[in-house]
Amino acid sequence: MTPLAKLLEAALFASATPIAVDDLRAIAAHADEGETTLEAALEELRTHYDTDGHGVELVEVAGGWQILTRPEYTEAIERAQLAARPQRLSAAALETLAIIAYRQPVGRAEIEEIRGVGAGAILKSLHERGLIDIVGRGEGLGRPLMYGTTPSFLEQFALRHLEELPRADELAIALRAPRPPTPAAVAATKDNGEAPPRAD
Amino acid sequence: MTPLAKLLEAALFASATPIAVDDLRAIAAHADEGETTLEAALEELRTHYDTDGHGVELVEVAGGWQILTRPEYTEAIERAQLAARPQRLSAAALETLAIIAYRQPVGRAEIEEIRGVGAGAILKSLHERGLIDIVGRGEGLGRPLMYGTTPSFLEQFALRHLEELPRADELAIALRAPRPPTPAAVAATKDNGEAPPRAD
Amino acid sequence: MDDVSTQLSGSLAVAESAASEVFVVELAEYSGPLDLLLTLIRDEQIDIYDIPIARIAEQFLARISSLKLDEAADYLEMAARLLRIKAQMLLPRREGEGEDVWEDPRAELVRRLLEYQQVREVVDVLERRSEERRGRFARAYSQQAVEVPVAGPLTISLPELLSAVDRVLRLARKPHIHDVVPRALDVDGAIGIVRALLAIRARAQWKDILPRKAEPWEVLSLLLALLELAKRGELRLIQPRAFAAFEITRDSSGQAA
Repeated sequence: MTPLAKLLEAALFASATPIAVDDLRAIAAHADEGETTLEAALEELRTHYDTDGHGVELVEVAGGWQILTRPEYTEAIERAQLAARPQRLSAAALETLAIIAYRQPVGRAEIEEIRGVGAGAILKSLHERGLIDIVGRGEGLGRPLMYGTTPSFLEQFALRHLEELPRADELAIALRAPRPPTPAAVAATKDNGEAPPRAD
Repeated sequence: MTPLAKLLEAALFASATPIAVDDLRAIAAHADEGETTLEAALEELRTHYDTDGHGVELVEVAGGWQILTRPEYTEAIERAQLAARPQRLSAAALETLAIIAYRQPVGRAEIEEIRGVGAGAILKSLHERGLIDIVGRGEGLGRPLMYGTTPSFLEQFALRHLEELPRADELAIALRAPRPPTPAAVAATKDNGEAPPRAD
Repeated sequence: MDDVSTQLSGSLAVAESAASEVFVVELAEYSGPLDLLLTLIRDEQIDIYDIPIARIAEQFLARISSLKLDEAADYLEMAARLLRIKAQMLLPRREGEGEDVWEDPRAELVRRLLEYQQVREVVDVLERRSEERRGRFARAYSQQAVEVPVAGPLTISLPELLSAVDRVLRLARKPHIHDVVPRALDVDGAIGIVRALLAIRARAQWKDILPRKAEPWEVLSLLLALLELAKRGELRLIQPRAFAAFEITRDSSGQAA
């Protein structure tokens, strides 16, 4: 490719939006890449993508130019990624889920206190995946949202009910010291019928 | 180009971050583009960019692959305000990163001990920039948070993996056995006089 | 950094007279006390294994004296350490006993300096790499994603969840044990002490003003006080000869309280 075509390729690649013809002209003028006109260079780039067999193409949009992946690949990529790679929960998400499973109903502050890191994004994503739900509001400042696991959580782990989870004292290490009694109000709002594995 | 190379080009073009080899393999497997192996297709794409004269190139980074603009176009792209370079990190931030990269998982106290200054604000900002993450809790008083580097760290420092950093014994000062409490060794060196501190 | 060092390589007095914002900015070039120390050692072409502590301590003090005092705690801690090493360097020889097992008081400092120098070396590598990477741009345009379900099929297993439980249990923070309250330095108090001492004595030594078993904050407060008073011209810090403890003398030209 001519130097100007290469420069335009780099510029179009790095740009978050289509580049207007005037801006492309300014880039070309500043670079001073000899005789090639902007039109010729754009045409060269487009032809190169088309005839040489590329996964991308140069398209004219709204008074400017842009490199786009060819439509036939976009979908293939998304589908391939989705199908071939079942999503896994991150370690952080699993830990959060574990805390909720064993201590529900439980508020964000308590989860964060146990894990030592913010839990906002993880709670959101677990909620979007339908693994947890808001089961009420706790006592105290701001009446915090309380989380619990959903039936879909049970399904995911092939559990009939929460009691099928091993009790904490059957796990390698005993659960930490008992916490203050759960607000009764919150327990009452639990709507998926499952009792927590242990009141602890 | 072979169909697989084209598909990979489209996939890599569509992504703002490197695509992990495993994910590329998943894409390739799903597409079932005949005989070509992933490695062959990547090599084909790289060679194509290199020999055919392109403004972009294919680079291996952070356990995956990524298309980037070639260095010679940096200035033109910045001048046209299509993209801006990320800010440089301060010396203090780089030192902290270096320590974390070599000693992960490592806690704040150890970092501060080595640098001789507080690390709280720097750790926060490195974390916000996605260069480090909390990877667990250490033993000892207060179960301190332990930090490690992220894939994004590799990406921003053009590293394929952590092993690309010089090994400790390759550094001019090859020190750092696990904290030798042996001032005797140093005292001994002192006796024979002129042990040069550095090679340069 | 080179021009800083030439400007500042003089005595405490030189640094004082030129003190102000300029040097605060310049000092920001040091990423910490070890960086400053290493720079001094390099500039002076000193053998890191045989550091002339007295000289280095003096230069170190000279440079940090231009820092704004409340920003200097980490540097002052190092200064206090240097002075302590300097004092220790004098002790064991007098006792004359056990010359063979004499532990160089500088050993720990040397170890830290070497360790820190190694970090600097890695930083050089990181800087090169990052510079290389900063000059290249990744694809910025993000195409409209094909509408896909929020989450694909999820694979998680009970053992995974249980090992997460186990991790949580291991990681769970112990109940609140204590709060670390940063001990505020009492520079004003220390200034009072120094002034009081100099009111009755024309000269004094470091050990005269330092309480027995002083806590770090007391050491730092006194050091800050000395530097501050030296800056105001109320006293002078003098080291009569190499390796001697520095002397604090009332500056007759200044107005002691």
